[in-house]
Amino acid sequence: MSEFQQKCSIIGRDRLAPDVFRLTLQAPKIAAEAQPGQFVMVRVIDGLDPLLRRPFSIHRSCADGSISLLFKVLGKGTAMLARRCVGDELDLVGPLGNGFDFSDERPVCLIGGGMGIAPLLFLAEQLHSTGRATEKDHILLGARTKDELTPLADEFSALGYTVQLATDDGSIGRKGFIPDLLGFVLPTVEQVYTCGPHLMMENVVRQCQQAEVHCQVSLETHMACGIGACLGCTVNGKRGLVRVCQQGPVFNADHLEWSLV
Amino acid sequence: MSEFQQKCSIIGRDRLAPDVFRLTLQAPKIAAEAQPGQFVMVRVIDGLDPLLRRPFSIHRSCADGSISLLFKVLGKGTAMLARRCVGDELDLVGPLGNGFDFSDERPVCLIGGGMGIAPLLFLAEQLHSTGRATEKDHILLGARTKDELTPLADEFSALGYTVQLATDDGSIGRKGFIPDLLGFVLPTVEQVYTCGPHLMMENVVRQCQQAEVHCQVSLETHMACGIGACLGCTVNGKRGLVRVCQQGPVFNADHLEWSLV
Amino acid sequence: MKEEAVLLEKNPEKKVEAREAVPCIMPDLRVQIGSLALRNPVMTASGTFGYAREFENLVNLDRLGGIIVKGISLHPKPGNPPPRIVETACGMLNAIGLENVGVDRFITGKMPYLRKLTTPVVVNILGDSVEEYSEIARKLDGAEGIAALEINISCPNVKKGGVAFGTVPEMAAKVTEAVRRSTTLPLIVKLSPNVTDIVVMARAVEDAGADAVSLINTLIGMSIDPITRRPRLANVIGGLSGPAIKPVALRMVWQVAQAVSLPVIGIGGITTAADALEFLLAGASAVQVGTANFYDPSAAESIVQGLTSYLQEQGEDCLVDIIGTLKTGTD
Amino acid sequence: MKEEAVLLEKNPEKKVEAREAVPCIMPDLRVQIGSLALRNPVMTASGTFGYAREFENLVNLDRLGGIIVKGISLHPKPGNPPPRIVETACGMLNAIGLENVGVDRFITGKMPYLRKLTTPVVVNILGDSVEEYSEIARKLDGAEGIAALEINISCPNVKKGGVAFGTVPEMAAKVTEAVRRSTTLPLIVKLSPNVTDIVVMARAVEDAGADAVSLINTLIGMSIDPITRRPRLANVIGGLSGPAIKPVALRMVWQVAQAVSLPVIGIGGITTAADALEFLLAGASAVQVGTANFYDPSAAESIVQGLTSYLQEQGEDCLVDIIGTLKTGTD
Ligand SMILES: Cc1cc2nc3c(=O)[nH]c(=O)nc-3n(C[C@H](O)[C@H](O)[C@H](O)COP(=O)(O)OP(=O)(O)OC[C@H]3O[C@@H](n4cnc5c(N)ncnc54)[C@H](O)[C@@H]3O)c2cc1C
Ligand SMILES: Cc1cc2nc3c(=O)[nH]c(=O)nc-3n(C[C@H](O)[C@H](O)[C@H](O)COP(=O)(O)OP(=O)(O)OC[C@H]3O[C@@H](n4cnc5c(N)ncnc54)[C@H](O)[C@@H]3O)c2cc1C
Ligand SMILES: Cc1cc2nc3c(=O)[nH]c(=O)nc-3n(C[C@H](O)[C@H](O)[C@H](O)COP(=O)(O)O)c2cc1C
Ligand SMILES: Cc1cc2nc3c(=O)[nH]c(=O)nc-3n(C[C@H](O)[C@H](O)[C@H](O)COP(=O)(O)O)c2cc1C
Ligand code: FES
Ligand code: FES
Repeated sequence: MSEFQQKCSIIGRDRLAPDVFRLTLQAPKIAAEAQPGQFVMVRVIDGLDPLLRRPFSIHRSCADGSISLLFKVLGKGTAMLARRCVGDELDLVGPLGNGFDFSDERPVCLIGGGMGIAPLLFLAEQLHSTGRATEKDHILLGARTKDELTPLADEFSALGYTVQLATDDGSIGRKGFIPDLLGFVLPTVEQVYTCGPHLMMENVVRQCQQAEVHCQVSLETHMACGIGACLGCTVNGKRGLVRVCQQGPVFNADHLEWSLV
Repeated sequence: MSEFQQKCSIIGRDRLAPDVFRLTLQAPKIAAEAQPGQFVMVRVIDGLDPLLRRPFSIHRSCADGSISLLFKVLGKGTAMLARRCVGDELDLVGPLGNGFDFSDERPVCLIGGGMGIAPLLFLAEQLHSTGRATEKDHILLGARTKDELTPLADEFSALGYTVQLATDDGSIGRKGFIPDLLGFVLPTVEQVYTCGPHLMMENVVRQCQQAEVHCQVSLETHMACGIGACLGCTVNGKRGLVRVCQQGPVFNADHLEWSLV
Repeated sequence: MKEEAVLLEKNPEKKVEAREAVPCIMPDLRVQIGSLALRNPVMTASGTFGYAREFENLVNLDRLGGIIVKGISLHPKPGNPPPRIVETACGMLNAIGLENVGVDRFITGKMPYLRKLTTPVVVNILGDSVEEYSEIARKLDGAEGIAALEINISCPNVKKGGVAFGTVPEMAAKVTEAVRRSTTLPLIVKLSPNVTDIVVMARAVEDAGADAVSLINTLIGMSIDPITRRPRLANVIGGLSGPAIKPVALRMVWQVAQAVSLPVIGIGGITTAADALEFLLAGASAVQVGTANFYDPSAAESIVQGLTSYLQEQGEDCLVDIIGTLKTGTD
Repeated sequence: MKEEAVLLEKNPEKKVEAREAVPCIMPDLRVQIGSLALRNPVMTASGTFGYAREFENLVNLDRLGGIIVKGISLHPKPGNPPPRIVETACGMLNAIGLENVGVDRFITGKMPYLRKLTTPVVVNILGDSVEEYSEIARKLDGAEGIAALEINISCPNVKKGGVAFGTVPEMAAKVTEAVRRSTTLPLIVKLSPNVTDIVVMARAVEDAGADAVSLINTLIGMSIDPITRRPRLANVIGGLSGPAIKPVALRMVWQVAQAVSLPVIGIGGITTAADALEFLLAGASAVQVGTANFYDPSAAESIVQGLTSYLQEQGEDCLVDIIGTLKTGTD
């Protein structure tokens, strides 16, 4: 695996919800290498404020050399990114990180909350296109409201997956917490992949550990370099500190000191 | 006179030359007060880099509440400004500074070099609309090449002025230095207004002083506040330091210690 | 400010919770700096707000907590030759060289306007010798309408005096004592960050009779134009201010607030209410807005507004209750 | 980088002139740091370039002037608990806490890769005591493929040792002397900016036998989250780096370069060739690129390219000829 620094033209920009955007970028080198669960570091602006790149999961990678990012406006970096237009160039470094291990163990359950859904679409597409998807696979997606969820849910469904939804306000799917749906699903799957808010993942991991189902989690921490050099992104693993950017962002949940992550 | 801090929508954006832009902004409060020779301080971006506002002459002020700025991309502030689109909002403070004194003394000669032409169009329009323009007035404009000059020259001509041009490359008008044209004009005018590169203004001032013709110059210095508070923009006047932002930017040339400006 | 809005939105659950719990009363922003009572903790920093009048069309001066005017010396000072300012990454360097009208013309020319404001006016003073400091203080002691003095012992631009007073504890103490004897006005001593141990400086002026310390003044910096191979400031070196220095300022304020019992006034790169809150939580009883006045004249007023919103969202009635409430333990 | 292009375009006449005058030869970028010869003055700063391999896909490592690896201690160090980094205005704070694999595993695990590069490798070392510094130096003295040692006496993150060594001249001298006796490798001593007088520190290590000084390490800073009312770093305080600190770094480099006869290596916020040139003109014989490696992995290589263009445009054949050529007079 190899990573690149590349100036990438924005070739598509969609606003999925008032504060959720999807950018599609012409990034041939990155797209050619990208694996589900990997991410890119994006320079959101030419100036020096904000100074650091922002990490975003690769949400999609296409044979035409494009990749997509799905993001929510949270702070000033994402606000500036949301203002970039089609035709603009963004400086990217990637693909970075290890990505999901999806070599064996089926059926699977993908559990995404909020922007944690981003890498799961890429994973679902890859499972599908490599013939690894099964009819017993499950997709559980949660978000605050309907508009954050519908276009994404449709894309998973279009691949043939069974998709279950939950929203905080009940505007689509079940009203409430996505892990609440897991109880019914867990006995039927061999492997869980999850990405989303900390509380959600913590709950998912606990349920998986009780049910003795393998669980891979994709973590978020603050990152300066994204390539293992700054030692800024460490979290507590069972055997000492691990760098999320390089040894992760995907971890076997059992290898993490979950209470201290 | 009073100044305002106002968020102003960009309602027009023209590219006059590869690196010369004209922005038109909806700025009703500023437009209502603006006088030729005054300027605005523009925040080119929401972030903190670049930190300081950039000063630009008011190039035009219309009864519909809009003002125009004419600028050349020189550094990172102007580069970012050039990338702003119609519909974006810019934070402006203005109108600032004293402006030209055009109460009496005619005929006049306006001498602009490069972006120094910006405030002179506003002045020419004001002279015209207040009935102060005469047939003996002269407009001398200089720039590097033709494309920087033609649209502007046409706008002066449209007001009925006699316009003479000079370009560094001779692509329009005389090849060479704009003050070279002044010798023929000086004996026929009572008042000179000039804005442009330092060398040009120095030359103009010298000729005016020899011919005993009044000359008002509009100066550029680095500014932090634009309202007289930081004391950062001072230059040497005959009677001590003067603040360009507040006591200028327009000065009676005789009041400046020209060699030290 | 945008950033502020974002900050307060980051924890939407918390926000809603707080909103429900709190009745819609206006929080009390008043703070006390020794005997000096301020309606809110947001002042404007010396040298960045002129003599206040420059901002009268842009800022509602009567909404500010305090106004600190440009540093005043015994005699008028012409300042340094231009260029005097240069922009740097998220900051600026200045080498104004303390240009000012001198104490007499300040009292006759500037005070009449300032006296009409309802906002306390603090006069920043500087001298080339201990005696000069005393003499200015005596002159201002007699003038009407001055709420406090801020002693600038830290300006890096003047070769004589300036640097030494601000970096040697004994010298700082001497100036403070001398000024203390020359006036009954509340005394704020403004510290320089260009020292190995800011706490030692703060303790020295505390012992010498200061009523409060304010920090930080500018860090000494430099900028060069590679094309001309010349310094970008005629004075070669200058004082660095703006958001770039905020982390250093905040660290020093936190260290000093823990070490002295005097009220501490935080200064350095403050642009938004979130910035001001960092200093208040670290232990500052008030803050000063400096360079931000240049790039956002509405900054100080917006901060007052932002502090109000923050207190409402956090369910706090009084601003003083949050001062120094930074949690550094593992609780 | 964009900014660089802009800088060089600012004086278009000059550019053309220079172009016409100069035959199209490649300027000589070589510099000498004591006995250490570098193909160009652009190194990467300790802690910001890992053990170089992290950048192998992004940077042509053989085009760099030198590589300074992450600080190495006698025994492996786990570092501080997370969060360890936070972004600030044009800068970042880090409190990594000197996490590293320890000198033995460095030699066995990291040196084999580094030895294969044609670029000189400098090892940054740190200890909790004078003895530890000596012992690491002895171990590295025996290892093959190390071009020089850089002594980190300035890291603000470790409570024991770090701060005191870097702020007390006698302590700095002691460490320098001890390491000097333990190795024949060229010795660079890296200075902390958190001092009242950086020149005193530089002179102390010069007298103690250093072959060069590098500066600056990070400024001590802090950041607070107003919503949680907690420090943003688990360690509370951390080191400020990036473009924000460049003016301070440049000022200190200029002061030190005038005061000592050792070669000086400039560090602090360097992102573009224009930044590097400021330090070289101020008297630095080489520079280190730090935080910029994070936000622009191509920075160091671009700077090498930019220096070449600058010399061509200015009609200079050798980079060494421009070192310290800052004009501060009125000539
Ligand atoms: C491996 C990885 C993949 C990610 N994938 C996505 C994605 O696909 N879509 C998406 O919307 N978000 C994703 N995030 C989170 C995203 O990076 C942050 O939302 C973003 O950096 C916030 O930047 P900001 O400037 O808007 O926020 P600010 O709060 O202004 O940022 C301040 C600093 O905090 C960091 N930061 C803030 N929030 C986070 C966070 N949750 N995780 C990491 N750093 C943070 C920023 O990078 C920056 O350094 C991912 C994070 C990581 C580590
Ligand atoms: C009163 C006044 C009116 C002006 N009117 C116009 C105008 O109508 N059109 C136009 O194109 N330009 C005008 N300028 C010049 C314009 O402000 C600068 O070109 C612009 O600030 C450059 O910013 P930058 O970020 O692109 O350049 P940078 O070089 O990156 O700027 C760095 C710093 O230098 C300052 N600076 C750089 N060049 C100048 C300059 N020539 N004058 C003042 N400060 C400068 C910037 O404001 C900034 O603080 C005017 C300047 C002044 C003082
Ligand atoms: C242009 C300028 C002039 C200043 N003049 C003074 C002064 O006269 N006296 C003083 O004590 N501080 C002076 N300062 C320092 C500021 O009051 C303040 O301490 C410093 O700028 C840091 O705050 P900031 O980052 O918010 O600007 C000046 C700062 C600037 C930028
Ligand atoms: C994440 C990080 C880790 C660092 N680790 C070290 C270190 O181990 N040893 C050292 O001497 N300096 C260390 N530094 C300091 C840098 O080498 C450099 O002196 C400083 O960051 C200033 O340069 P910059 O502004 O270009 O980053 C570290 C800096 C950062 C940002
Ligand atoms: S982000 Fe730098 S090591 Fe992980
Ligand atoms: S720009 Fe601040 S006084 Fe003129």
